Amino acid sequence: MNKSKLKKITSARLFLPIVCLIAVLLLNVIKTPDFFNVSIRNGVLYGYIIDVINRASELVILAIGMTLVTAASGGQDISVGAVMAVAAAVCCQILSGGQVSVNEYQNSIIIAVIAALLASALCGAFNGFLVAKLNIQPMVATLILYTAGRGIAQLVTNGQITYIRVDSFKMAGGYIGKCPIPTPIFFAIITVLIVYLILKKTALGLYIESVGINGKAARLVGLNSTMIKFLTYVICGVLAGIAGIVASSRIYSADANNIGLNLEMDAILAVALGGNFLGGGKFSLIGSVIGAYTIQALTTTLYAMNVKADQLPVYKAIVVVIIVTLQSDVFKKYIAGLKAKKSVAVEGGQK
Amino acid sequence: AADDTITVGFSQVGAESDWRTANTESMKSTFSEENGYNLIFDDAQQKQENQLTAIRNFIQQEVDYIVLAPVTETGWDTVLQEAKDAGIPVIIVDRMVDVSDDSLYTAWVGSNFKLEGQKAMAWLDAYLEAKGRGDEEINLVDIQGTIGASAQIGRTQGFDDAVEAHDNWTTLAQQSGEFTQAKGQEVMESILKQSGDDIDVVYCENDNEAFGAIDAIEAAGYEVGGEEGQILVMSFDTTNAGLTDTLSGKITLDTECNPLHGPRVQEIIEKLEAGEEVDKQAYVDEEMFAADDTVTSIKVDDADYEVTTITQDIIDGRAY
Amino acid sequence: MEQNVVLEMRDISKNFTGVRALSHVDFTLRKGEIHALMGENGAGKSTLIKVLTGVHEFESGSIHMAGNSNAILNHSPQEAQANGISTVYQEVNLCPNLTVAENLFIGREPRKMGMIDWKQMNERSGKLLESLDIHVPPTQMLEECSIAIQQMIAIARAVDMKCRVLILDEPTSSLDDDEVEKLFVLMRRLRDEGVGIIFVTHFLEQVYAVCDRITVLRNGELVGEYETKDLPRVMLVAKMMGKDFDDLADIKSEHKDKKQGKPEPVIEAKGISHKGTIKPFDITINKGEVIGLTGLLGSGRSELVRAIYGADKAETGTLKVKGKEAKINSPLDAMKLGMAYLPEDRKAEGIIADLSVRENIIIALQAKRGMFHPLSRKEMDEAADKYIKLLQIKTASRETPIKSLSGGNQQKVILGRWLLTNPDYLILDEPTRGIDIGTKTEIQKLVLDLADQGMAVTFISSEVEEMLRTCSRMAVLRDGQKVGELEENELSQSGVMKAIAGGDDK
Amino acid sequence: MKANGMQKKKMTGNGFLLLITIALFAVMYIAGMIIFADKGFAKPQMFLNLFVSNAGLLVIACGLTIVMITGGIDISVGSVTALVCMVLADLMENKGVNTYVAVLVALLIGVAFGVVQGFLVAYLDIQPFIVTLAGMFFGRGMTAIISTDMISIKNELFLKWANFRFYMPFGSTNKKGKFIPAYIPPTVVIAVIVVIIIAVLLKYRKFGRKLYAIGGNRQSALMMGLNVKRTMFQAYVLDGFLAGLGGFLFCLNSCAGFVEQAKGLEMDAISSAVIGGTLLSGGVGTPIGTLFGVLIKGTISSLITTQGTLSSWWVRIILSLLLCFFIVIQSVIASMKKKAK
Ligand SMILES: Nc1ncnc2c1ncn2[C@@H]1O[C@H](COP(=O)(O)OP(=O)(O)OP(=O)(O)O)[C@@H](O)[C@H]1O
Ligand SMILES: Nc1ncnc2c1ncn2[C@@H]1O[C@H](COP(=O)(O)OP(=O)(O)OP(=O)(O)O)[C@@H](O)[C@H]1O
Ligand SMILES: [Mg+2]
Ligand SMILES: [Mg+2]
Repeated sequence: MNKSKLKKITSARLFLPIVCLIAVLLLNVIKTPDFFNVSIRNGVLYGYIIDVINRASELVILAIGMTLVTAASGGQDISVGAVMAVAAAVCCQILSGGQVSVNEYQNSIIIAVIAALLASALCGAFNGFLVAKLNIQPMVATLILYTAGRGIAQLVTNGQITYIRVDSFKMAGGYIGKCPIPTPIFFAIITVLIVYLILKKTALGLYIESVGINGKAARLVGLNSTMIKFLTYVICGVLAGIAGIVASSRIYSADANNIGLNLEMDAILAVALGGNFLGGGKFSLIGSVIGAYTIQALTTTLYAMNVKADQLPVYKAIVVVIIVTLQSDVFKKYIAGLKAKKSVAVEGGQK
Repeated sequence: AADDTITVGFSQVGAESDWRTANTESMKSTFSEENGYNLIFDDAQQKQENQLTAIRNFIQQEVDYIVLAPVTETGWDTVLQEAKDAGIPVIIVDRMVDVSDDSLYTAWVGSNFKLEGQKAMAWLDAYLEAKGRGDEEINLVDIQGTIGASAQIGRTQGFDDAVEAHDNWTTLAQQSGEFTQAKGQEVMESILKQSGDDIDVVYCENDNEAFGAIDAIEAAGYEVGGEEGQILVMSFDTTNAGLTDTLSGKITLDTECNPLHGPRVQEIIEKLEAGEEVDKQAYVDEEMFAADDTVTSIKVDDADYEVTTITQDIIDGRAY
Repeated sequence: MEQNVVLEMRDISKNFTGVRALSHVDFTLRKGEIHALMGENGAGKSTLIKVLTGVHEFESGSIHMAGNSNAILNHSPQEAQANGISTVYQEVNLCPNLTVAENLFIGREPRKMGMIDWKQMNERSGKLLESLDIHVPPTQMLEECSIAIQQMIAIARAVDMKCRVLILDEPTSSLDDDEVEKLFVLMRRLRDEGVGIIFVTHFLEQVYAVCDRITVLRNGELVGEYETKDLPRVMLVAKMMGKDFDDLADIKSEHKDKKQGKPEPVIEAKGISHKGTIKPFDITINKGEVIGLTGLLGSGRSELVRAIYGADKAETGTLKVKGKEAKINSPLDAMKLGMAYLPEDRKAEGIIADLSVRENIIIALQAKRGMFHPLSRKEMDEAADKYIKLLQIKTASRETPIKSLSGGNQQKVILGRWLLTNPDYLILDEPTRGIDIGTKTEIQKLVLDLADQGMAVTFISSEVEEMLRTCSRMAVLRDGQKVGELEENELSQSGVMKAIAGGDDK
Repeated sequence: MKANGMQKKKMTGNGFLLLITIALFAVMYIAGMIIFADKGFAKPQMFLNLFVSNAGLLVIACGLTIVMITGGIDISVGSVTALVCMVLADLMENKGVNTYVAVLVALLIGVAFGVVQGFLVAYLDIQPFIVTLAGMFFGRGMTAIISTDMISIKNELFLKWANFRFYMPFGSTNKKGKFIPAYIPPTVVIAVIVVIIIAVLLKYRKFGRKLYAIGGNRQSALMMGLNVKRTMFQAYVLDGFLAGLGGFLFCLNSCAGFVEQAKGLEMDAISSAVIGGTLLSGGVGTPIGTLFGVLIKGTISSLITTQGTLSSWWVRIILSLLLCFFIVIQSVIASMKKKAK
């Protein structure tokens, strides 16, 4: 009874991603004993672990969009980093009214945010159109915005970094009033919740999986594959837009060249570390979220261990390979085989 | 009219920062049609291989001059040889190139990053001395630029040499902030958690990193500034935003890195057109701006450099 | 070991998570015999074969090949091939992006100086195809071939390899009688050359036509091994099903008298065509009527129904559904008008492999209801349970991914999917392909019952006999053209055959 | 009769996309020659420069084509290139190692990446994107670990290779009326040979055909008795080797090693292969197509450079618009063809 319960837990889909996250975190306890210390400092929560959760927010938001896109189209959207920059640029440029640096809003923040999200939705729609309607392979279709996106963002900001030095603008990336919890965390949680609820309360999740597994069959049972794929790209675009706004709020500026730089790769990695198959089909949203936190935990850990930024990728690569190897079916089978052999040996011994 | 216009091919690194944009703008406005030039501009998107291609393209277009702002210092022998064979003078701007034969380029215009670092550290020495902290134990943090970039190499060198030369100075941490505000902030946060209470000086290798570092420092409940008990922040580039922070005292010293290379290059081309000799190396003038007037001049390698106290008028009067 | 045995499997057991697919099964194959492996859907036939060829590992038992006293263990199909075992699997396993010739020869291409000799390969393929009467150019892409042709190509590939054991897992499911006859000629020839052949099929006539011996499995257990001549058909059925069953009973007559008078048309198609595949046709399908579409392989039966359903958009013509003009641009439009379509290519167009049985059953209904009206978990479970029971789907649970069901059971799930949408007009394209006789009869009965309740049904099958048992009317197709209709009173084996072949009579 | 007609149609169907690609390339290039005739675009050297600049990329893209045919991908190639350049520079300049030995080591690095990545992908069945993403991180990090300085290669023999030129019997006359022969460096010769060898390998060797079978349907390939794992492994090793070789050619062009080198090269290689008709989903692609993909990308940049008045961000935008235009045209033509059938 107890054993079967244990087995049930270990065979659950999210088991390994969670174990990996915990393993990465435990690594810290040995190297940096105060890693889990959380204190209140300057009126806000303070500690490495808070940093991990805070810094991972954009990645979590992106990973959600990436999961949906991956599930429906069996490919990845590599333009999300650039779309973040576009959204940030649009938002800040409207707020600054074209100036390089402002101390108060030139236009309403609501208009700016809506425009930014519209711009990112448009980017998503462009990707979606290429992928769903023209049947262009996702990675290639999104390669177009991947290269153009930052160009567009620079065009919007005239190649400058636009600063919005207004306290309320810093809230999305900082703190709201006296709340000790960094705001990005709320953004991440709320986004996850909303998407989760949409999937739960509509049949979208099932549709996405069906389209991703067998597009032909999905069409014959009455699903509009084109529309569903398109939709996932739009969602992914909007989420990238939200992430872009959060990221730009952190630095209260639109840095077209650097916002979301290389984040697309981390987002894809998060999806994979969450136990999702990059070829599409069944997916686990929560898995990707765990994957995103794992990646950030790893980065923060390595910083805490004083690993140089330029050497960090080497360690990241090694840990990633270890994690995906542990999660691979072949490895699991191998372990199962070892166990079986052991039990056979025991039985044989008894005879 | 076509005969007396001078065609200039300009291969630019990219548009990776404000500084670069100002640099491009300076070139474009200098080599305009009104001034009698035809500028062929190429953006290499931070890739050296694109620059090699662009220069070969310029050679085929038979431009009169090639201006090159190299992505890297290395790897130019072959293509510069091709330009030389084709009889086209090459003027290097910004970063230096490392070639086996000096005659491959005609002149160089740019900044001396190592000197920038040396100047900044010399100022720090003088500043601490003036504050009566010359013999105190001073703990420094270096937030480096993108590893491998010329500016990072030069400025880190200046930093390292100075720390080496002072027995009472220690480097607590040296991490790359990749020249961005976000990374600068992230790295600073991590450093503060390890040794926040001990930090005296943060040496940021550009303004963007400084903004991030300042945010991180303030969020952790420390104060930035030049007084004892505060964390002193130094920076480079003197962008508009950077000088604004200098004025408010958050950045105590900002060392200039001048992007306005256009007029200098034009001077050289005019001399060449007139058949005159030109200097092989031309440094652009670079100033230093401090939040206060504790130190007004410093000395590096027997040369004197003035330190300007920042005012709003200075900021308003600058072109970038 | 007996002298003339080529293959011996002893005490084979195999578990999948939650399912015991094989338990202590023995199987012996002699040299130069055709050995039928029989059993209901999910009995474990394919699993036994896959264990043999190294696709699946197994828990216990041993495999011996003639002339080798050591047990062999194939780790991969490649090893099996090296051991002289050549296999045609139940699901067609070919590469769609390669030409027919390459699919025939991949892994053993003819070479000249180390380089693949394409000319020779194409020539040899041409000859091979010709000898099997398959009319398809060797340089055609496989994906452009119909599923039947693909099945023939898979067979051609297997038989062309020099082998001691040839395994054919339901090779005839997509073939019509002519093709089957061609295959039998081939099988007999190989048998005479001393090859041992394992033959899996659900067509009992075929068993009695070519097989020497029969091994019957039921629920993963061995029932017994018999000489064909000692096992009459009724007994074979009884052994497979574990109970007496008459698969030849006249099921239609019970339903006959229930027919009402005036025909109510559900579908009226006029001049519908699809470029390149079918020429304009008219067809009317009435309420409560089962209409069969018959014709040779590739005559366009599938294309015809696909055009009606909107799976391929019709270029010309008009369609009236229940008397009202209808515009169908996509399958969803058709579904909303009460149509349902069970496609012939189960693997490519039917199952959604990684989804559970439950999800596969409810997906069509869900799509019809729309994204914002999701079925509750309870509704889903009930629907799934209902059809699992009704159609006797053998599955570990309703949450099992459909891909791990046996082929026949997958088909039942798809059928359940469409029945759940409660259609007025049901299109069944080869619904009984790969389905065991017991279930087949159940499905036929079900179709008639549904018709009685007023559903209009179009039934396509390569088995004329099956059509005769269910259809009240038949349309005959030839080369993408509807060439005639057979009324109730004209329905007979010979009549249909004649119409298909296209004599001058019609 | 019917069979014959079909055969003909299918034969063109196979190479149809490639023909379209080549035609589009020709149209674009000729248009460039007309529009920018006064800017030297029509000179033969301008065309050869497409090869000169992209020799390394071409070899790397060929390697990618191979793994993409199996349905895989390799995004580590940019980092491998950087690592190869850095190792070459470091060994020759800082460690004083013999040039030949250094080149050998560099090539072995590529193979080593291939072996490790191939093992993980083929035998442990880990998703290629993730494996090579890790490879990408690893390569870039290792480059930084070896040296964060820029290292110029001054090795005489190496520079001799780099500066060697094969002069052509044709050329162009410059403004002053002097005839200047067109040339190519050895890198181009090596790259073209590689393309030919790979083309033959894929078309006329068992190994090549197995790659297509695996890409077409991995499960089927396994069931047909192909050794899927070993073949995949070999594909990645070959790809790794070509990445190493490409890195070497790349280094001959730039003669330097530094951390940021060849950043984003993987995307250039992938998009070249895709423009050349390779499918990311596997089973389709040829090195010849990839060659044209590289040429098309090169021509697009060359057109923009020649035009020479765009601001930095417009360069990015126009570049991707042209790319977009190209991909869309391809896709539209392909689907029109499908419909017509
Ligand atoms: N990969 C798998 N994972 C889990 N269960 C499986 C798998 N393959 C087969 N099974 C189960 O094993 C049992 C035997 O399946 P098998 O495919 O051998 O049946 P079969 O006799 O070939 O039936 P059919 O006539 O329908 O082809 C079935 O209950 C099936 O659900
Ligand atoms: N024996 C064959 N030789 C050549 N082409 C064939 C053959 N069989 C099928 N085809 C192709 O398939 C097309 C029609 O196939 P379709 O699936 O509609 O036939 P069908 O009547 O449904 O037969 P089935 O479903 O039994 O294969 C034809 O146009 C033809 O191109
Ligand atoms: Mg079976
Ligand atoms: Mg059919």
